[in-house]
Amino acid sequence: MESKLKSKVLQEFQQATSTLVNPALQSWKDQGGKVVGCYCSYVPEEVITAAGCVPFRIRGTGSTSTDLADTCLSSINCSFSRHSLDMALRGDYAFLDGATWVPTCDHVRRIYDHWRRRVDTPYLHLMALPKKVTDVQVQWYSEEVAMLRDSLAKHLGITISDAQLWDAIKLHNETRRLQKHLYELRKSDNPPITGAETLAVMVAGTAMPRSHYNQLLRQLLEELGSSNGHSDQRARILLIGGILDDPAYIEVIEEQGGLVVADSLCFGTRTMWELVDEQESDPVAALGRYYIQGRPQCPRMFGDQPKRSAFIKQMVKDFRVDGVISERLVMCDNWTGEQFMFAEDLKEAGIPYIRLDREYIMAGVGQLRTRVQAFLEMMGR
Amino acid sequence: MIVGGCDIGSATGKAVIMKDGNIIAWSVVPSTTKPEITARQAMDEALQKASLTSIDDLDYIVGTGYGRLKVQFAHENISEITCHGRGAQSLCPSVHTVIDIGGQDCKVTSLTDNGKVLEFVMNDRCAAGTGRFFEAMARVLSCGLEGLSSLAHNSVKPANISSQCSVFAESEVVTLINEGYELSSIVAGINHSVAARLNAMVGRVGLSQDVAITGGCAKNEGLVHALEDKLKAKVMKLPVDPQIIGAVGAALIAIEKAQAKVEA
Amino acid sequence: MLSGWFLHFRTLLSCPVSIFDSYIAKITEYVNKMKADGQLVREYRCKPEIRELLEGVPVRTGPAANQGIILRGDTFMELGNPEAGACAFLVWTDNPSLVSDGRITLIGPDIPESPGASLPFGQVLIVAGPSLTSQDHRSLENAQYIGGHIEGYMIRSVPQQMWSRVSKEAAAKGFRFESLGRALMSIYKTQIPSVSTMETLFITSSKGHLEPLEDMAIQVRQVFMKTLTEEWKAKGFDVYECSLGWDCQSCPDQVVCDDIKEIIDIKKVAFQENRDENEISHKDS
Amino acid sequence: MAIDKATRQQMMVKGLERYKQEREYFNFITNLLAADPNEEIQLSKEVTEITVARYDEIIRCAEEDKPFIGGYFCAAPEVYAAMDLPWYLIMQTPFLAASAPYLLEDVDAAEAMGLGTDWCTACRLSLYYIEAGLSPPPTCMIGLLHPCDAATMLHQAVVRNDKWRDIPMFCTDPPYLEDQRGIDYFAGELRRMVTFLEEHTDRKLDIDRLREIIIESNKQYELWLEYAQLRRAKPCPQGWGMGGGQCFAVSQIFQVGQPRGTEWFRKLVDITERKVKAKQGIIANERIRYFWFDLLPFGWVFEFMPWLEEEWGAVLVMDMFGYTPYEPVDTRNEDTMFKGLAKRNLYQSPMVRQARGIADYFASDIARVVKDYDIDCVIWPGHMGHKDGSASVGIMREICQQLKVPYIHIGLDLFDRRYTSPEECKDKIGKFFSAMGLG
Repeated sequence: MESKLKSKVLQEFQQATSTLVNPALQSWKDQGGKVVGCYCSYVPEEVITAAGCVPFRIRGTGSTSTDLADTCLSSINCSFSRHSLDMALRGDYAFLDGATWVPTCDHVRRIYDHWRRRVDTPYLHLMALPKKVTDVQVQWYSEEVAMLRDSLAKHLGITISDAQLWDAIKLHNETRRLQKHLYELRKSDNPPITGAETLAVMVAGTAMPRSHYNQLLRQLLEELGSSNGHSDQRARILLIGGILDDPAYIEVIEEQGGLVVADSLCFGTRTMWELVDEQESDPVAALGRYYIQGRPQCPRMFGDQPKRSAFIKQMVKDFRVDGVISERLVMCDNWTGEQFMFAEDLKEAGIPYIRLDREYIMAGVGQLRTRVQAFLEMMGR
Repeated sequence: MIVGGCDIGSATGKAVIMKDGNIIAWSVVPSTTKPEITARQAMDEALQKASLTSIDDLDYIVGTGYGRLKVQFAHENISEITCHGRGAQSLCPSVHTVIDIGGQDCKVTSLTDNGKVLEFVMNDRCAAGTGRFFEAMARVLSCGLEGLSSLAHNSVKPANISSQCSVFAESEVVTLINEGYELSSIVAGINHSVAARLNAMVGRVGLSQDVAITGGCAKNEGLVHALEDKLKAKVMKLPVDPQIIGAVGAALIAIEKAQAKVEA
Repeated sequence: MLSGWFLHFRTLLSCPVSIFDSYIAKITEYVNKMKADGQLVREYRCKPEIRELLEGVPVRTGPAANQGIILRGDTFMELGNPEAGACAFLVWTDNPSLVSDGRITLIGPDIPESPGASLPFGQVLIVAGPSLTSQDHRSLENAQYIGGHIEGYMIRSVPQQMWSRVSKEAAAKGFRFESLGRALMSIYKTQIPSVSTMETLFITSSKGHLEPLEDMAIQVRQVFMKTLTEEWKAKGFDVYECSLGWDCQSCPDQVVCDDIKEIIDIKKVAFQENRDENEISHKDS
Repeated sequence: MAIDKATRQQMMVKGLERYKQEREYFNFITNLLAADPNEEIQLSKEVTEITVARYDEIIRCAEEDKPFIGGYFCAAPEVYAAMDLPWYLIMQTPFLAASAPYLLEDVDAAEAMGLGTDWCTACRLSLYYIEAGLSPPPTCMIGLLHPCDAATMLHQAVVRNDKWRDIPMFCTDPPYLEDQRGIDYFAGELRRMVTFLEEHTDRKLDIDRLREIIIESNKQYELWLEYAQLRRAKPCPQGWGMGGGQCFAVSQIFQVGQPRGTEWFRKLVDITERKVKAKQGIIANERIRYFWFDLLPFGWVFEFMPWLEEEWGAVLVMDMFGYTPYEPVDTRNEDTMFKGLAKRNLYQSPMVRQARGIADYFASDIARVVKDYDIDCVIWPGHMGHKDGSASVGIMREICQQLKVPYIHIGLDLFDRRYTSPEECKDKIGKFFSAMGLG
């Protein structure tokens, strides 16, 4: 599927996705602005924004080897953890003024242990993310949010007021609204933007100063309003999975004629489909509730699987999806379980479904192509 | 109507020419380093056997296999998963499960009654259950692939080879040789270990009705027997060389496409 | 992949060395308060040379002093059972003038007075040496768990708990807190030569008396973790991995393993000597 | 909401097939062991006997339609004991009967079901048994969300299973860091677990009964600790065949807070004390004292562990299951009991202690074990399911290097000998021992 967009804004997003430090972030740094890394989408970025810093989602983009990380981790650890740690060990993350974690999974939580031993980042903070989604965990995580707020404020020698927190929540909600608007456009018969392009837009959102990003995104939405859509697809695809930040992967799917029209990814709908409740009285409680209950969850959250499954099925309906592709990084236990459960759920619902294994830095394009092509043929497309 | 199917794999290139639904010629050639050249060679040989002078005599050509994008003369390409399924079921209608053992990978496909793919799994990560696994074993045993096939007799008690990784299996086999095991027993052990692997893959798509094995390794009778043993199902004997099933499927799809084109 | 690669990214470490000085003052305050409250506080002042420290210690000390373990039936008394309470920590400074070298302070009953007892156990070690830096902290910390270095005295192997036993035999020879303090000071000064000055504080009076120390222990631990983090970062990479299948002849990094092998040899010799000794003493009896 | 009676009965009959087969397997082992008068063998025999007793109890409950639960260690089994709720472990087969003859076939069947092969084999098998109807459906279930990702996913998949989705499940949520707030939170989780059990069974928790159970289990842990100290002796009185695994099975699974379990521990300590006094080691010539920092390779333990002793004079002095700092739980009141149980089951239980939180906990444990137990080398077996542990190899290596103690990482599957064959493991260990001048 050829890109039809000749948009400058889109190019800026694509550039931000293919590198770590994009020009907008660089100029923020040049002006003395601070950047705080987040190792997972469960770090409440709003707190970092409220502290006057730019939250930056840590990736392994551009990594070419894992030599250094391989002395810390082993071959049964996923390639995302190895590439991202390798970059940190090489000093590629020296631009960070801080880094924050949640113990997302067995791989990423150990990166924290290595990072604090080996990487010179002035501020490190680990939040204890629970594994359930009841009110008790909302309360627990709200406390964690408050602790991050206090600790970051103390480190920076500032205070973070409720008003600042609300401003940050509103700013991030605005990002979410704009992103959701972009997704709404893809519901049409002729979506004006491909899945690969959308992913670039989403990844860029985790790497740029937010107001700047919102402004660019507004511009893109305007441009899209007047552009011609894609109509040559063989099938409309819903892509689900874990940490996928490489548009080239979706490009392979789309080259075969499978237009990705929606997703459940942590660089996708999971982080923006729902909004933080601006009507709550306490911003910390609002964030606690949002991250634990308010939005589509990661497979690691127990008790939420029926909801996740319902979310996928709803997306299939709303976006008139022909088939679901689920990707997983090799060695990812969370997605192994999730793929297994979705296979059963989607079979029951009669929705075509395929599971794919993947390495973080794309390899084996040929095999991916064969699988996707066979999947489309299987659907009779 | 005359159509062609061309299946370019990692080890061999195959071409099939069909006239009015019947195979009139086929070829198998070793792969070269350039898939487009392999495709050309395979098709030229088939054309010659069919006494056709030019590729333009074919109404429609479908390319498939690992090198399908490089079959420059094809009108279209279809994945080998679909082609093997279609080919196997058309030749043997009771077949609903197809195991395709290729040089670099293996695939198991389950089919609907009308030859459509219902589900498939693919192993391309490791050599287990692929042609290159057998090649590695044949090298260790210095018996060649044909030797590997002829050495296994059902009566022999298979030696225990627990590893399914070709690297480790190789060292196990070396140990067995040194311990003085009969070659035929080792070969049977190799077949059993591959069969166990394939059995697990079949389980993932679910075994339904009869099974067919396609690809070059289907000629290895020891493996076929070991597989029947594991699957507790009959492996159907295909009426043509199992190596050309993918190309047959491609040609069958070419017929459909050509007809659709005519109607349009 | 570099074969058996070995890298050093060493950066200079600048860490304030007076980090625990305020805690030393707090410990003094604590002891003074106990005195003022009328608690039984005993003080021993020993001559601080290693040789002199061991004068009058009725049991053997040193690496091979106590190869055995103290069984239940051989136990005279125990210290620091979690039910009785325990708290142990260590502070250090590069300013020896803050430390009263050779002083042993005991608050509460002594060993000979407590046959069959299970006493609470507080142990605070204050060490100093002009060249001490935060890089020494880990070895100072680890040295608290003295392993088999004191005959008749065994620290049970339980993480994060100072829980020990004194044997009947040691008690019969007159082992008491003064001996323990002397032994500990000699062990530190022997094992870590940059320790020039040291004093010890023991509390056995009550669980409640350990509470103010526990607060200090938590803070000290936090500071320790922080300095440890600094140390990790300063060290950079020097993790060695053998990727040559332990084929030493072709290995460029043999030196790393040789270091470890040397220790193995020393241990073997020590073990053999000890076994021989045991056999001799066995014959004697 | 419950499954209809006929379906449940059908499920029960099938679910008990394998279960009964396993009971017979343990009966068989009991009889084998009975023939050997050796005291330690007799201790092992007692463990298989109490195992059989539990199988009997569950089968009886299942057949008489009485409540029994699917429970877990490290989730305060003291509570189930106090509520008189018989329980079995859905991870039973890989943990207890991994040497059963059908295990490898089951591993293949699990793979055929579509369960990814890089998923921990123990979790994969457990899910397989439920998906294949080979586990008896309990009245309700307690699950575990730690120490690893696979455990979390396993329990979600069990809740999702068509047949089991009506069986209520409660999972305790583990806090990540080791502090008072975490203990208080987990104590709350345990209280909610009690509420759940009361709601879904006809049992009520009696606090005095809980106290009795805890007082008894305190005794068990005190004896376990005594035993753990005895293993410091040189030569080491016992090897891989007796130790942490059995102690854990008795105190956390089969005899939680029961006097019979306490008696077992007493015998264990007495026998071992005698050996220590007599300077009697598990083998005649102890040359290498190693720390096995994982579970034993349950699936092929006999093919590997004896070899270390026979070929190298290498003795397993301590392992992950044996080094547990269990503290007595303060039984003054309900609050102290729940907090004590929280601490015990979260920060002191094996594997959960080492694998759940940040790396510092196990890092300091390795240092202590090496020193206190006079360890000659540390072996990290690197089970393919222990992703967090294998993500820590750099830290383990560093600690060992500082301690000047040799360290090796193998990389194996504790249950499936085909992953890295015992021969490969032997080869790797042999080269390591020779190169480091051990043995």
